[in-house]
Amino acid sequence: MGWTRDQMAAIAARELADGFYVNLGIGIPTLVANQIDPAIDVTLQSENGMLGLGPFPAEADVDPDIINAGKQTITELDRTSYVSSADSFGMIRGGHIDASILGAMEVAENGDLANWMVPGKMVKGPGGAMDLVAGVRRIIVLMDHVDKVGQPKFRKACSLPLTGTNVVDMLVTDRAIFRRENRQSPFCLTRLAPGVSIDELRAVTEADFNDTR
Amino acid sequence: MGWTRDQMAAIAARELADGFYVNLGIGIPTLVANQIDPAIDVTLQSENGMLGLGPFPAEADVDPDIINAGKQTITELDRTSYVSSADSFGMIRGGHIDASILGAMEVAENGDLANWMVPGKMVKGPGGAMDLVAGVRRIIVLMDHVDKVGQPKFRKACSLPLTGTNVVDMLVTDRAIFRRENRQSPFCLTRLAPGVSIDELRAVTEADFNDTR
Amino acid sequence: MVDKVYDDAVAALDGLLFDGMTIAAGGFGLCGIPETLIAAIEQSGVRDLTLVSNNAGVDDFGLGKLLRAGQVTRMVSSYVGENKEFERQYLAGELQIEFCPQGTLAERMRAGGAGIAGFYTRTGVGTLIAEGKETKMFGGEPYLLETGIVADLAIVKAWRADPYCNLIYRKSARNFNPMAATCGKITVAEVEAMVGPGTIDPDQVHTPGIFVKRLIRAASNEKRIEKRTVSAGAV
Amino acid sequence: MVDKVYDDAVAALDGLLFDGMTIAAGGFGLCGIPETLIAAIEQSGVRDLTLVSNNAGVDDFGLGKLLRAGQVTRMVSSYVGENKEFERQYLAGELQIEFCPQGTLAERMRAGGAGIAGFYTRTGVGTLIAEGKETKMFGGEPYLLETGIVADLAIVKAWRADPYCNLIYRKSARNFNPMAATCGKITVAEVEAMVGPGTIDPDQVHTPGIFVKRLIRAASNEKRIEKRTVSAGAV
Repeated sequence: MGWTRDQMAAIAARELADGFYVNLGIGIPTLVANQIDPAIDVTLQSENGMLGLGPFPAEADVDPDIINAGKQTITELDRTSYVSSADSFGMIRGGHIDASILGAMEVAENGDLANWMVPGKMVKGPGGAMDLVAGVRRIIVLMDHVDKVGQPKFRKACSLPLTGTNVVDMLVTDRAIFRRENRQSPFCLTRLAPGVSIDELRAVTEADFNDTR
Repeated sequence: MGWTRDQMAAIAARELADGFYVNLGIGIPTLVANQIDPAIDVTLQSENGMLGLGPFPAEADVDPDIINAGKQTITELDRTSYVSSADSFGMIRGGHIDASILGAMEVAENGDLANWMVPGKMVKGPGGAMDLVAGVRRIIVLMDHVDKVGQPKFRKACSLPLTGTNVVDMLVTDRAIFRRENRQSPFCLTRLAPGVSIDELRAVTEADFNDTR
Repeated sequence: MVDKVYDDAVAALDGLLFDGMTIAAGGFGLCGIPETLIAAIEQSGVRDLTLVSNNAGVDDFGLGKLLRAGQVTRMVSSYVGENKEFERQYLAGELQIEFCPQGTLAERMRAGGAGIAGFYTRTGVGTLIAEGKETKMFGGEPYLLETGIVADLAIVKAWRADPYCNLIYRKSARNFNPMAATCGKITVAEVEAMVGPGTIDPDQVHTPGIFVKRLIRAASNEKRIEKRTVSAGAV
Repeated sequence: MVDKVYDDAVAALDGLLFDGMTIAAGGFGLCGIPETLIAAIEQSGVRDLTLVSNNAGVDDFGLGKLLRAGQVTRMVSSYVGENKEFERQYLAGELQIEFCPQGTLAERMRAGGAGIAGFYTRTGVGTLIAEGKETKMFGGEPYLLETGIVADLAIVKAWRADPYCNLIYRKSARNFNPMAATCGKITVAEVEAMVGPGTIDPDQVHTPGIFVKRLIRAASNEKRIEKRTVSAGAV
């Protein structure tokens, strides 16, 4: 029942168009890189100052000076350029990145996103997430539909501290796909995962949404 | 009687110390480049994005892509670097330039400077002058002591629109040198040009100053 | 690879020009200006332009061409001193000018491109430039609020480009071009020569291809010199 | 030429360190960090430091060394997730942390170095980051006021330097180093290798020598890798 993480990544990957510049967050979003249609040309950006990310290196080619924002060793491509962190976030904040695909702890029906801290737990910091949601043109969230104890993560309002207000454009969970036309619109259910009924979905979803399948 | 422009430039040049980064304005200040003691190392900056200005080129070496802020063709040195205008003014506004030597229409006894417009005349614009006086650590002004009709240019208050308020640290005219310890201090006469008496100087100076020769 | 390289300036500007638009241009004086694109904008006949550029060209070259053709309504510049036609139109009330200190103009273009809505600078405090602008105290000193600039179109001139539109500028022809490249809703670049993919060292790209939506080879590289000074003439 | 090249880190830091000071450091994670200078700061025993750095190193490497030695009172960072000792000190109330969104931190360091006292960004609006900060509307949207950072000392790591202290960084080791280099009242750089004057193309300097007051050859270039991922392990 429901989609695997790779399937979720593939759904998100199909949102990317030829010529897009895209920033992928840590976690499930990383899997999107493998799912991009080879027929389209997508340039991946990493907020630590790399534009044009290549795949992981062969063991012999590991270079400690080539890492992504997840601090993983990667490789460069013939299109790659490096910039400073200030210039990298100039791309992000300035609206030059077409899409960012991020993980989340909670998404609210008004588009609010929480993905950086849990009160009472050690706070690691926002990293670049707040900048991404504030600046990138389209934000696609990939997350499990419910948390570890079965509680809904798509909520009426986020209970966790926000990363950004009204920033989510599309939500892909293991059970459903929700889209909104623009940031004044409500979320619409556009697809259910195989084996998931609308009643089952509603039972594990706190957020209101329109069913426009 | 008084100093020539080259002598004024030489006086200003003696204010520069080993290792200084210096921006020279258009007009008399340009002459300072020729007067710098070869025993000290001074790097000239031009606000159009060049650090490490060389002399004018030989005819055969003229390169339209190498100009200073006065739009004159120049040459590069083995230390030269080019930056964008934003980064160039980062150096200037951020206080990284040790001194700027500028021309002026008027200087006031409180350190105000006017050197960019004359009401009623066609305004050409401030160029980089306002940024220089706002950001460079030490501002040295070179100007004639009186205007074309013999009126004082070192005034109680500037009559012309200001380039900056309380920004002049040292004033060199064809008749005298004035310095101030800091921007809370009054200007002090520290030297008269040959053949100029203190009475003659006072007669053509509207500003108050201390005589600390 | 998405092909962003167009055959000529007319093709590259197709669909981007409209009366009343704002165009940001790189260049300082006549150095590093997008000559080919300016000529095509002149030929297009687009009117009522606001030009964001440090200078206004000279009477018959650079942005001066657009002024001479009566296509410009407003300039946002730091220095316009080399242009008689500019002066005539300005005094006749045909042209508006917003003066920006040069560093403030560069920073406003950078800010617009980087999603910075406004910033505080000491530049211009206590001068005519401060009129109508907010002042705020930081560390006991007054600073002026200046706003970011986003143009409908930005045009820039580079020295080398690869097919991904990664750009390198040459020497002091860099000047305002990198910021202009970021502050356009769409940016068109002209380049002296194309190089193959992977030819440009990734550490040495000045403007990454993300900022450039369309690219042409420059048809005109006259690079007119405003003040030819040679070593015979001092310094 | 003024000789800005020092024999070692102890000599280069001589007279610059004092208890209670603020130090800005380049680097992202363990990539591009000034290993040699950090080690010398640890050895100096200077205390009560405020560190401005995107990350806090790991327990036994990078800025984690200064944390472990109890030399740090306050961090200004975007992400400190890889450091257990950090967590222990923080939970024990021995360490303060000011979180900045990563892009805001980069911009604050750039602003401090460029004489920009403050700037407005959408980043963090409506979040905990906005608490106590001014908001201002631009184009109908709220923006947060963030302030420039100037540190008493900045330390950076470069790949190549010439004797004028013109610096080139290598690949993603560039990250926060260029901004750090501008935001110190004094900046000390360490470099993997020196090259002769005139060797670096003037168009390819990342940090011009004006920003670097003292320079050393890096004694330590361990470049520890935080997450070694290889092609066997998927893209």
